[in-house]
Amino acid sequence: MLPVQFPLSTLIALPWLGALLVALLRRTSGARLVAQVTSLLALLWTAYVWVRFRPELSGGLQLVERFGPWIAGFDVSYYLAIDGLSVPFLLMGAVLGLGVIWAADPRQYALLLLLEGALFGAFLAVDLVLFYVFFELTLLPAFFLILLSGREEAGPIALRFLLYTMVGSLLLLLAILYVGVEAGRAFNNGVFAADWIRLIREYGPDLPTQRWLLLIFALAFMIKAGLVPLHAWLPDAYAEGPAVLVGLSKLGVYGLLRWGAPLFPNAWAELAPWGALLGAVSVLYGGLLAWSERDMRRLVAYGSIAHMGMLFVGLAATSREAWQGVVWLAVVSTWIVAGLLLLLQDLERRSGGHRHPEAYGGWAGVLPLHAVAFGLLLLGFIGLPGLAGFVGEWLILLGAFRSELLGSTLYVWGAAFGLVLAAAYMLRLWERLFWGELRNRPSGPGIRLLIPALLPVLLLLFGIGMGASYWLRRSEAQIGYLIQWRAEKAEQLGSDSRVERFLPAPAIPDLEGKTVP
Amino acid sequence: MQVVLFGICALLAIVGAVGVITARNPVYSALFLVLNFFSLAGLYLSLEAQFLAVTQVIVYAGAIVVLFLFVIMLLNLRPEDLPRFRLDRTGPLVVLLSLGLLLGVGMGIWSLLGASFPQDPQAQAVGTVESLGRALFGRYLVGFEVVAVLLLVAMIGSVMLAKRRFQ
Amino acid sequence: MMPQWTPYLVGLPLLGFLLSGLLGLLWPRYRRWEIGIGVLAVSVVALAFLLALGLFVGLPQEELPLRVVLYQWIASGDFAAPIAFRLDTLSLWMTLIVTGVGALIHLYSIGYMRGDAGYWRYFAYLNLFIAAMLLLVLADNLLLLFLGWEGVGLCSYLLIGHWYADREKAFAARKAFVVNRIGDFAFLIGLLWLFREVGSLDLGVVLDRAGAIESTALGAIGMLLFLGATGKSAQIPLYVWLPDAMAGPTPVSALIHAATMVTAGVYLLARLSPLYVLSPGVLGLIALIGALTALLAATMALVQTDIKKVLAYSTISQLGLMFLGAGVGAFSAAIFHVFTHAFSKALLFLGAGSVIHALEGEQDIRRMGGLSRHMPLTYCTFLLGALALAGLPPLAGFFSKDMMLTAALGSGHEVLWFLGLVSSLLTTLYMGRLLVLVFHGAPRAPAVSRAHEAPAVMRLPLVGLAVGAVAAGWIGWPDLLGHGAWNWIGRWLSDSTADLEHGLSLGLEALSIALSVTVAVGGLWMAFRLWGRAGLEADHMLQRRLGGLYALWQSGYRVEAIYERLFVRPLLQGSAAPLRWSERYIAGGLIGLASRSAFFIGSGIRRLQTGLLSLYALVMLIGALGLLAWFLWRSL
Amino acid sequence: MVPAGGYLLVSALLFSLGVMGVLLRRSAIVMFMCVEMMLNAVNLSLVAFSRLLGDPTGQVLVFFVMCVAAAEVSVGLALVIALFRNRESIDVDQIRLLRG
Repeated sequence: MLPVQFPLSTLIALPWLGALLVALLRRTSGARLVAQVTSLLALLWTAYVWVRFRPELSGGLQLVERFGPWIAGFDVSYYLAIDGLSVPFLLMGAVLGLGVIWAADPRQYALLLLLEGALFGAFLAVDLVLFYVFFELTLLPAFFLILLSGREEAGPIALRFLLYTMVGSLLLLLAILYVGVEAGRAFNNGVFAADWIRLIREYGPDLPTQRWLLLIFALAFMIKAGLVPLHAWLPDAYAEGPAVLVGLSKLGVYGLLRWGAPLFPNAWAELAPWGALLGAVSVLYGGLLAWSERDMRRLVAYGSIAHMGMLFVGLAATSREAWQGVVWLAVVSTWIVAGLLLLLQDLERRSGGHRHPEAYGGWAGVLPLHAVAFGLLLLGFIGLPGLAGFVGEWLILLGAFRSELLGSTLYVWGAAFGLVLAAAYMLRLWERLFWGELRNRPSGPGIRLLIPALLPVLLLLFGIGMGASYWLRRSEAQIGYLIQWRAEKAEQLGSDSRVERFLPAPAIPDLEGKTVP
Repeated sequence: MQVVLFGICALLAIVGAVGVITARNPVYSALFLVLNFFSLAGLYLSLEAQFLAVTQVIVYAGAIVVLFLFVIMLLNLRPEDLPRFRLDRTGPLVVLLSLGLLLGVGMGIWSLLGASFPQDPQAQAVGTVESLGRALFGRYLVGFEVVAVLLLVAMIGSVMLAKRRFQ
Repeated sequence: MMPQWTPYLVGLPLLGFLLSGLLGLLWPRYRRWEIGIGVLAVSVVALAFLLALGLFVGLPQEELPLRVVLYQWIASGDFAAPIAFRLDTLSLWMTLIVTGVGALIHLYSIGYMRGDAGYWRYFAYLNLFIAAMLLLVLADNLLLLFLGWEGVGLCSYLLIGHWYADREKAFAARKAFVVNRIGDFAFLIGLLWLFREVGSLDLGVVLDRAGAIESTALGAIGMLLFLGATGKSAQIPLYVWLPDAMAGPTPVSALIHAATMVTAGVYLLARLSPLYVLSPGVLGLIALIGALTALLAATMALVQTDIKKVLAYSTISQLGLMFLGAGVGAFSAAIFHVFTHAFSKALLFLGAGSVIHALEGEQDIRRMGGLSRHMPLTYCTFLLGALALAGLPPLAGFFSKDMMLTAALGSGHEVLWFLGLVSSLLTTLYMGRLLVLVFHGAPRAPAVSRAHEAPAVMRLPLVGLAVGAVAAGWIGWPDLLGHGAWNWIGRWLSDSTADLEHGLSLGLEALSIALSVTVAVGGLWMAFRLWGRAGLEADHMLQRRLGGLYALWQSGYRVEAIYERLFVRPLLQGSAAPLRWSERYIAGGLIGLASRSAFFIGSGIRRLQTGLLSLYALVMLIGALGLLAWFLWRSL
Repeated sequence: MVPAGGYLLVSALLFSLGVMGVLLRRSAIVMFMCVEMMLNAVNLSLVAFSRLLGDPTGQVLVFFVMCVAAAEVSVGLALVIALFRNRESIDVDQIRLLRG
């Protein structure tokens, strides 16, 4: 059977076919049914892929689907595969897609399904050019989704989002072309090379080249991820746009894990302290701004910037535990933040459009299910042990605390302090919305099917939180391989310690009195 | 015979072309254009492309120039409406560039300048109606049909454009 | 009894939570079925208590410690944290306290919370609280302990905010959680550090390898974990949440103060005592902090007018004493005090709850008085609890307190010992004051005459706890009597805690005990004289005599204002303006740069589109010429 | 016999003159005529090559060019008429609808 033979292409095609069908259907109810069934099928199909995936194999790619070359004379092919790195992200996309689509407006269905398919594509592609194509393909539906939100400011916000991410993307394209050409010269008889495995195994530019290429890659991915100080598109887009954007921003993290670190191992080691610094700054910056933010969806957006900072601390730490934490926190944080945004959207509608928490109060009594869902997501957000958010955060902090690349544990202190801030501002939000005297009794209709749409997320919140080792095992081998491979390759190209630093590491003393050489 | 025909027709074609460019009144331009087209038809004859020569006369001189003339009459331009040359600023540059073009093309065909046409009967029969017909209704049938559709579309388009006031 | 039953200790209350919570959430009719909810909640905790008792009786002391592994929780790289329970004398003892006292409080709550709209919610949270505390106590892995640690924080948040419609109560709940989170932050870093040094967080491994840790790292880890403990156990500098936590229903206060949550810090110190005894500096600091907390909290308790606040500050003070005990190396004595204190403090809170219940929500002791006639049973039990807490022999509090004070004296911390003694004196004073102002004298409010005894379901726990408050101390007689032969608790716990041995001469010990007894008796006599005669006037007199000092006590040493000014305001308000600025000009500037450069380039290119047809043609010509030139050049 | 170069040179000259005309004249109609002239110049060289190579394809191409030219002129002149109706002018320098 064709779908079983090409399970990964099916995963991409399924939402796209759904989008086509939705676009063709005139009747809203029919479109809703198609969209919901499609997103459910996508989740089930992801589960099927999940089952066929064999987590114990490291280094190799599984369920490979390769056709090509695409362009005559270039070794660029339609090349899909999964490994321990992409499988968690696939799950993230499928669960996010289900939640967002079930809770969506009918006019958003087609765009959301398009976006879901492109997101799967970006996670599945192991060809650099194909990855870029899917990476960019996510942008247009996102742009139109922000436009569709219908607020007055939606236009400029969508345009700024588009332009800003385009700046990074264009630079990324140039860097990708450079990498492909140079790698082709190095090992592919001068033919443009884009194959992930061969790139990370055989392409090793010298340090100055690595440095600039990594800077460009990191710039593009940081813009996508919304890391301070490149985050300016994010609060507005989260506040006005659809919740699915949260998943989009994780492409930045995924891109760095898949391409950034293994391709440029020495520059990665050199720039890691700076990444951790930006990450720690993001945690505190996002947290403090969330505290002083009055618009509730922007508040959550700033909170997600803090999460993103945590992810970057883990990325920079470059150890097996830290990257495991990064993968799973990225996955879980997406669900949590998207779920919170959806819930806030729902509350906003029920209250008649109030965006400030002061207009609410005491809603726990009238909307108990919402209160429970919000509370659980909130607790996951602030990293309560036992819920899924904690697993990633703990592993990141653990890895970063022991990391030799970072040279200081202060990043960890900063990142961990973000958890205190998170508790403060999230609980204040909770208190304003759900506690206190009943104010502004909910009147309008909310989002249909919101609670069922969030149910998988809530279950996974517990499932991953209490049974983390099962989930971590999926990605363990491949991430271990990446870590080991990066270190070996860095050694081969000139070891981490012997790197002549172009950028001195930030002069942050360690508490134990050691300073970075 | 061929030499004479070529000489006269080439000369007339160039005179016609210069006339088209320099004539102030578009009616004169159109008449010079006819001259140019006719002499090209003569050149085709000298190349033994009889079918094309006839078509040239019918399509260009017969249809297109007449269409030009119709439009000129229809617009009924007064002499003061007639736009002038634009020799003021870009004129010299244009002339220079055109000469450059001529020079470039000339250089490009330099090696062909002395080539003589083949004289075997098969080569001479290339321009006959039969040979062209075989090509048109054989290898180029699809193109031929497409051109037919194109003409239909053009007809409809021009009717639509000329009919309504154009916003 | 098989140790395999251990997971059910945590599982039973958890099951109760899930049942009550889910049924109540999804089935509104269930919410009104108070008997069912109450019986379910009480029975799971009671069953857990019976289970713990079975384990306690059924497992010979020689077989401990035991490790019961459930499954792997988090594992990645060389980090692994299993869901595993540790059964040893310490955890078993704590389990007994938590489930025993907890079950009585559950029982009491059935009556206290009758008719409350959030009945199901309350009992669900209460069960979860017990489950989290048991997890904390039984965890064999410090990360699992952290799960329980944060879990009790969450439950305290939910329960303090039980009556959430009141904004102030909601705020008190958040304050408790956030202040706890600050401690948890330090705790988390401490765990990270510990893992880096030891390579595992399993208790067995950690305690085994504690000696191999480099001393500065060990000190830092000890400090960080201790800071976490100050958060949970309401010590200086993180005690500020506890007095506000009185916003919750009174049984919750009893639960937080007696059996769960605040004892977690002491438990942690005892649990990690082999680690702490290796860094005397940290121990000294712990003792100092404990003594200071005991003293300061006792002074503040003396001037409170809210019945529950008196008890709250009293808890802080007693916890300070426990930290003092732990700090001088008498970990088992500290745990002993946790045990005795659990009975007396739970009793006092539940008694206070009965009083509040009878007075229809009145909590101000200035509007009470003379209640002993209307509520004889409550009075008797409250009296026993107060006397036990004040350390009157042979009631429970005396033995444990004395054990800690003698240890302080024996370890050479004479100043700290003296501070402890002073806070004991203050304890007797404020307990006496509370007793007199609430139960003796003439009624100061009309509601008093309508007061009546609480229903049986609330009286029963009072009696049970009173028995404990009287007799709980008899398991640990001082060394003076029988040379430690009668100190059963010390021997029981010594398997798990690393107490420092002090060779205190019998004479000094006798002196210490005599002083304690004198202080207890004298203090009570003074309190009864002072407040028994003058009633409220005594407060005013004290206020006049002490002047500024009294005001300082009333304002809680202005600690909250100082924190507000030193930390909260600079961090939050101070950062707001610069952050807004950077949002606008740095982050916003970058995005502006991107969009503006796009517009700039666009407008530049736009100018090329003149609309002049002939210009376009000219450009085309130039382009064609360029191409021509290129081809000619190539062919050359 | 005239060599092929003669025809090609005439073709090149006519093409250049056509270019000059398009660029120098401002009247839309005359510009159009010059475009037609350029097409014819190309046709001439196509025919010459066809003859040179003995292949009818070149002449078929010329045939197609003629058809396209006819279509183009009909549409183009219709445009000129529409333009004149609106603007009362056929001076292309005064028509800047394409300005960005």
